Amino acid sequence: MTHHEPKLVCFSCRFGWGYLTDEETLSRQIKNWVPVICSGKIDAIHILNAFKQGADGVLILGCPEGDCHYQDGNFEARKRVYLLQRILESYGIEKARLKIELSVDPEGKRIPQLVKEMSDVVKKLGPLTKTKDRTKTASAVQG
Amino acid sequence: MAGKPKVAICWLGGCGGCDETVVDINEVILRIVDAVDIVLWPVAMDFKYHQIEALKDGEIALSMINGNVRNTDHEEVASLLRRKSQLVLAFGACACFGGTPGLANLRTKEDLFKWVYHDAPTVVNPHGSYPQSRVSVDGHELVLPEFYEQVFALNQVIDVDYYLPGCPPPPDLVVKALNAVLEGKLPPRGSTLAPHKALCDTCSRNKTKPNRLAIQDIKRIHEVEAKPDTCFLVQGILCLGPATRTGCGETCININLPCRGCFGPVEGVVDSGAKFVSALASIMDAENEKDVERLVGKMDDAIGYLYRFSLPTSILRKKRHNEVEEL
Amino acid sequence: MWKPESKGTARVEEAIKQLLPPCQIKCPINEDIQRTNVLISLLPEDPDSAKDQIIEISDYLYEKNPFFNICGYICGLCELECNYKAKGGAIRRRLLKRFLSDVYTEYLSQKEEFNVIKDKENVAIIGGGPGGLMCAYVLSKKGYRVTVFEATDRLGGALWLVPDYRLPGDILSTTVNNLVRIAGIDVKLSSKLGAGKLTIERLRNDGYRAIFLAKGTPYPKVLTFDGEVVEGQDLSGVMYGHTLLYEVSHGNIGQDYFKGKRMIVVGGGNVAFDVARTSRRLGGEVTVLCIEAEDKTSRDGIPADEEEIRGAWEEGIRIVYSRGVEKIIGEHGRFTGIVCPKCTSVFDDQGFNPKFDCTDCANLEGDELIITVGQVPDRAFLQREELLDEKGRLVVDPFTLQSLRKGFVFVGGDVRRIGFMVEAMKEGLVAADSIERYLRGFDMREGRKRDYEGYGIPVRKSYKPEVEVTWIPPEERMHFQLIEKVLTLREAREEAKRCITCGPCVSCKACISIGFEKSLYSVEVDRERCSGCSICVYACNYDSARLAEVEGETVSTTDMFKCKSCGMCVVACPSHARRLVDDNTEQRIERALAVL
Amino acid sequence: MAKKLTISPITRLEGHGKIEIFLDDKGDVKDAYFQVVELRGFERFCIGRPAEEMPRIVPNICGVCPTPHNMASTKALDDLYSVEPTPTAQLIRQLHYNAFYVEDHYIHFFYLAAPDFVVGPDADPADRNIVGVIRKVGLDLGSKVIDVRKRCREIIKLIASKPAHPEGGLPGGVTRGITAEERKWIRETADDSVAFAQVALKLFKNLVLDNQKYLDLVLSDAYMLRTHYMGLVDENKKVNFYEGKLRVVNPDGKEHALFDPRNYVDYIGEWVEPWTYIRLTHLRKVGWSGLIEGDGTSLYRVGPLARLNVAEGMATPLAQKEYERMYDTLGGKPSHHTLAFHWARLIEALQAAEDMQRIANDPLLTGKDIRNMDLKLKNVGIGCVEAARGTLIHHYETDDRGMITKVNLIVATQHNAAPIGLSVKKAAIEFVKGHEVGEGLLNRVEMAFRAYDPCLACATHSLPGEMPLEVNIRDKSGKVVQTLKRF
Repeated sequence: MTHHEPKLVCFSCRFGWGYLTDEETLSRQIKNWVPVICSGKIDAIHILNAFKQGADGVLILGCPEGDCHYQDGNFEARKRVYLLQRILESYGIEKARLKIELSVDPEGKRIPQLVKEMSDVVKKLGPLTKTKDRTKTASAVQG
Repeated sequence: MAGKPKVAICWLGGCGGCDETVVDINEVILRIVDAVDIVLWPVAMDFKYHQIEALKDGEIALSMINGNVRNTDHEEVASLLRRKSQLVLAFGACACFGGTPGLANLRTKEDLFKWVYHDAPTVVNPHGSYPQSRVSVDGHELVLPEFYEQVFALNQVIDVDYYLPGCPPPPDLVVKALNAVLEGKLPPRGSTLAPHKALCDTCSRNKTKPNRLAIQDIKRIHEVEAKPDTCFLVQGILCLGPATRTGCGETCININLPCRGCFGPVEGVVDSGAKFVSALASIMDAENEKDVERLVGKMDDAIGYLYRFSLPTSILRKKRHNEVEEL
Repeated sequence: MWKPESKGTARVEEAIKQLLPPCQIKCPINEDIQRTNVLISLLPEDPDSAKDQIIEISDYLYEKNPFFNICGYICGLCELECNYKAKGGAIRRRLLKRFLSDVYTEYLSQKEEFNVIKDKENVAIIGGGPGGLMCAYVLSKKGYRVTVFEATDRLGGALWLVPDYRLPGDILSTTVNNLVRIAGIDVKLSSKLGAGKLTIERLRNDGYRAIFLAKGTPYPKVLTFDGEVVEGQDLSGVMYGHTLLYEVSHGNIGQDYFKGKRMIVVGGGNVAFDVARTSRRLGGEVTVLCIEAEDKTSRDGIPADEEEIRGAWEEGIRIVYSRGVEKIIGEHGRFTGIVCPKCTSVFDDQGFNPKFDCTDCANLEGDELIITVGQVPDRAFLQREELLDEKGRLVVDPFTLQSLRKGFVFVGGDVRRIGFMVEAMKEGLVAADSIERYLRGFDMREGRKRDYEGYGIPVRKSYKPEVEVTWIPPEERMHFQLIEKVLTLREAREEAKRCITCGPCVSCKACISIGFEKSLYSVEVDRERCSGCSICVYACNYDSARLAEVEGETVSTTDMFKCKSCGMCVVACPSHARRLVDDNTEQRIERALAVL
Repeated sequence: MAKKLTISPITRLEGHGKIEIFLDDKGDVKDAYFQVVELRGFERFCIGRPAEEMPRIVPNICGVCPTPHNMASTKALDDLYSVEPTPTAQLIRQLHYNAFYVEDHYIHFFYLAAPDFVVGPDADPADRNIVGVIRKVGLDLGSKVIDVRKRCREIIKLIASKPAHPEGGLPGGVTRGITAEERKWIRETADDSVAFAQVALKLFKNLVLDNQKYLDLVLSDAYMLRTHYMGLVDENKKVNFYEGKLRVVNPDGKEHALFDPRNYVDYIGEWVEPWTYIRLTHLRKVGWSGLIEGDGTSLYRVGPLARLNVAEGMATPLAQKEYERMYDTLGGKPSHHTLAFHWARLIEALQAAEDMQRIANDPLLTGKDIRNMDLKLKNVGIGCVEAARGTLIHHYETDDRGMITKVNLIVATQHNAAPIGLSVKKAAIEFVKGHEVGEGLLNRVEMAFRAYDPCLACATHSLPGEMPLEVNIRDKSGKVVQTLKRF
């Protein structure tokens, strides 16, 4: 796992991140980037699916506290993340693999940086294998 | 197929509670017994196993299988019944979602064995013995079935036609299901033979929800004297009602305990736990980081609440193995 | 008529008629405040790239309101109804427009003329103030050949009475001059209707098929007490406020004109304070005397704006509340002081009807008395043109502004009822609409009535304080330069971001115009799945998601009037009972995850 | 040639529990192994759960006897939070518990044991089931069985939600009170249960005791096993299902130990064998003796007969009379006659019914004070009850937030696992001679097995209990040369 490049999924709030830069340009710089109208629109299902699909980390970029165009979508997102971190840990997925940042960057220049920073962290944690729907293992263990 | 329709009732990794329920439909069962030919029902009557094998494929009209799949025996029986049956009904929470024992997916097999046969305070094990799938004692070959690394729901090892959730499924739904089969009035394959909506729909306490449901604090059931007629969530007590299929008859609510989700996800939802996270987050009255941390901190064992009966069918299925076991 | 499970758009159009954010309802011309607030909040940090977008936003505003930049200096009506008001101060919309104005006013001179073929009738507009120009602007854009007859030597009307330290003359002239250029409006200056041969009849004969009369109020109101004109208003040292302002704006009054003089300004309106603060800047020791009470919130409270009063106070102007003027005292034909009895009440159920307690009288000595208790229209002219009734009141349909005496004449603006600039503009709009209906032979009333319903405040916990408005300190502002600092780009963005966009999406659509969203998705509730658990009700911050009894069962519903299509309820719903019609976010996420 | 008999549940390829009997070359029984072949690891995956949720989780250990698990767990919470349940709560719990005892004991007796005695061990297999029993005893009695069971389960439902998965129970109390209305039908159920218990005992007397052939069978050496016994007794050393001290008597009936269940670790050891998933309990102070009976054995038995053997008597008058009659008939205490488990079971059902009656008439039953909220977490909680099949111990340890860090469970069938193997072996020795495997073998062997009402679900914390058996006779290669079925 020394050479693996972590796969990150990045969701970002349109009102806070990269709205001044053309989406095409940015998505060329950011792998698996999904801008959404509000970070509060990201369902726990989406995040868990990302991990199921083999993502090594999920980064959510919401707009700054009190700036949400829909009043509190970014807070909703944060609450979900904190709850999910607990659950992920029980699944053996370190909480560092799910991160939310509430800030603003109209040009979106920082997004690639943040993704990079997070992948460095995740890299140390090693890769997460895709969840297979059927995984049998060997017979009774030897003491 | 001539004669009465053949029906098999069988347990795999179950506790027998599901079979007890079938027994609980007392008088009805007698009528059913008249209408069908029960070819297999371990808990209540004798039968010959090889008779099942002798049957033609698809000769059994309906197999009601309860319990989850944890070892080779389970899987072989499940596969055999699948082969011999036209319809397979996943009966009860374990068969449908893995059930409470599915929580074992948070542990490795090694970890299980180590405690049970080595660390437990009462264990006396000077030779450090562990059960073996094959062992020879005084030259006699003794065999144990193969124990899987994780718990599976029935539909993860064989195709399942219908689902009847619950721990155990309530008698009235069992009767409904059986009648539906006998009268051939079945919904499309893959359906769950229970209401579509969430528990709140039938819960008498739903009316007591205020206009805006806000959770300021999360309470554990032993910490408070729950009001017998007020929505648990309103009282800050986690209740999975909003994310859990109704049909159970609110048996737990009726004894003043919150729902823990034995009926599994509502129609159209795959991972009710995840869905409940989103829902819960929305009603948690916490905007600043501190409050969020405080509330989440109060949610000890989130996964145990949200996936009490459904871990093996959750999106992530089981604990990741590429991390060190704490032994 | 409205069904909660609406598929959205179709019915949403109806909603436009009905719902606006409170600020836009307060604004007489219903400016698109919310939308442009959002756009301003998204301006780039870099000033140069911001500039183009500022002009874009301004062009959009200009379409509807060619005076928006002026509003940025002197109009803050909308702020009075902001939902944020109680929560840390209204959104300073005026300052935001003022911010745009700094860039846009400069740009105005390069702004291209609208190209419209002027193939419709001739219309005469009497009066080049905001009301007249607004009407001219609208009609001209519609292809009417419009001529504005202005009595004075410049356009702008009463706006010129606003002192430069609030509204610089060059801003005003740039605005009005470019307005007529851009909209292609003919202007005849120094053409006073009623003076000489220029009569309504004459205009009629010259081929003007309709006339909008917006002559404003050229004359000051004389001071009265108990219904009687107070004597001594002819003494030397007594003048009328609006005369002073007029002269000052024409630069006819020197710097230290009132140096060392004890000035008494009578009146409690904004104009009175303009006068007082102008006099102060001309060197006078100023006392403002008004019959109204200090407490603005009371029925008899002083009408002048908070900011005016504060400004005056800072500048060392003394204010005497709740006193009227019973007598004006003079010696040898020169004013020396006034006798002011206590005013016990200003209004009663009949309206303005001040009561005084003459046993409690104060004598106020002074060198100059400036009476600023209001202005009046040119009654003689209206009389001559037979636009008044026997009681001397204008006979105008208040709804269409059509004269009941002469059908082709429409009357509006201050001449009809004194009000704020934007109220005159509103009358200009109404007149324009009426004139078109009149000339096209349409029904004069049909479909004009609009009942607006304001929006409640969304559920929200965190609020930010309003932006600091900075004035030049009093000791440094005793001149006629602007005293209010303009917002910086950063301040403007922050202030605009404060806007909680409480209004309906359909009257805004900012997110669509900038490509954040494809359309306003409607929310569908699947009754087969909804258990009525009411979690969506909490998730919704707009009181849109609600529980309702539908066919005997409790299910959640969505009020598309109020829905913002944010999808918060969709995510929160534990039963997948809600979805956003046509929203492709789900698919976009799935696609992204699929390639992992 | 040596043969291997596999007695395994007919319902499985291998099954949840099997009995392996090995013959020597002479064809006599050499060894017998009772294997339990599954495991679910509740003890592990309950770690991390909030302690107060345990009573709602552990019933999944066994749906055949979920109530004892729910109750032991709830009592472990009382201990964990060092709290005394309110008097009303105590009554409600015991009502719940006795109702379970009545219905469970009858299920076992009529559905599983009765076929052997009522219909007869050598009767046509096709008749030897509940249907046959009903035919013999009459439909009235038959439907009465179903009726009593049903009504007792109604009581369980009222107090603890689903009978197959009770959820009630909190530290210091119960979740729900009883109303005056409910008391009415509870009382009726109790009265009818007492009446029925006496009918059942009469039936047993008529059909078994008055039948010399059966009585001989009961008293025969094949069904005799000399072991220690363990069970709960109250302060008067009377039988108690719900609480008390654990008493152990040796094969001679002398007291080996009397201890607070909280100290079970000092007295009970669990031996691990590689050929079974079940841990074999034995008396620690004696030390693992291996699979032997009589003096020097470390094995003990639990369950109905064991409880009566360790007690000085029954807690209720009617049951006490029956108790005395039984020991007179069996020739004194302790009784080592395995088949007497059935008799003891019926006597216990009577005590349970009588106790229900007492509770149903106790004014405090409908009290409002159902919870003691004075909780003081002390990190360790041990709860012990007598499950229908024998002593059940739940041992939890928690962190300071009351989250489970350790779980140890000792269940009835575990205690009996080794003795079951021995009993089976003895029966087999009796009936397998010189390669001759008589037709009667399987049922004889199985009767020994069934007397314990072994619940393997509990035993492995995994699987349900009563199961039909089958004997496969295989040659060395493992090929089945003869199959004997259980009926």
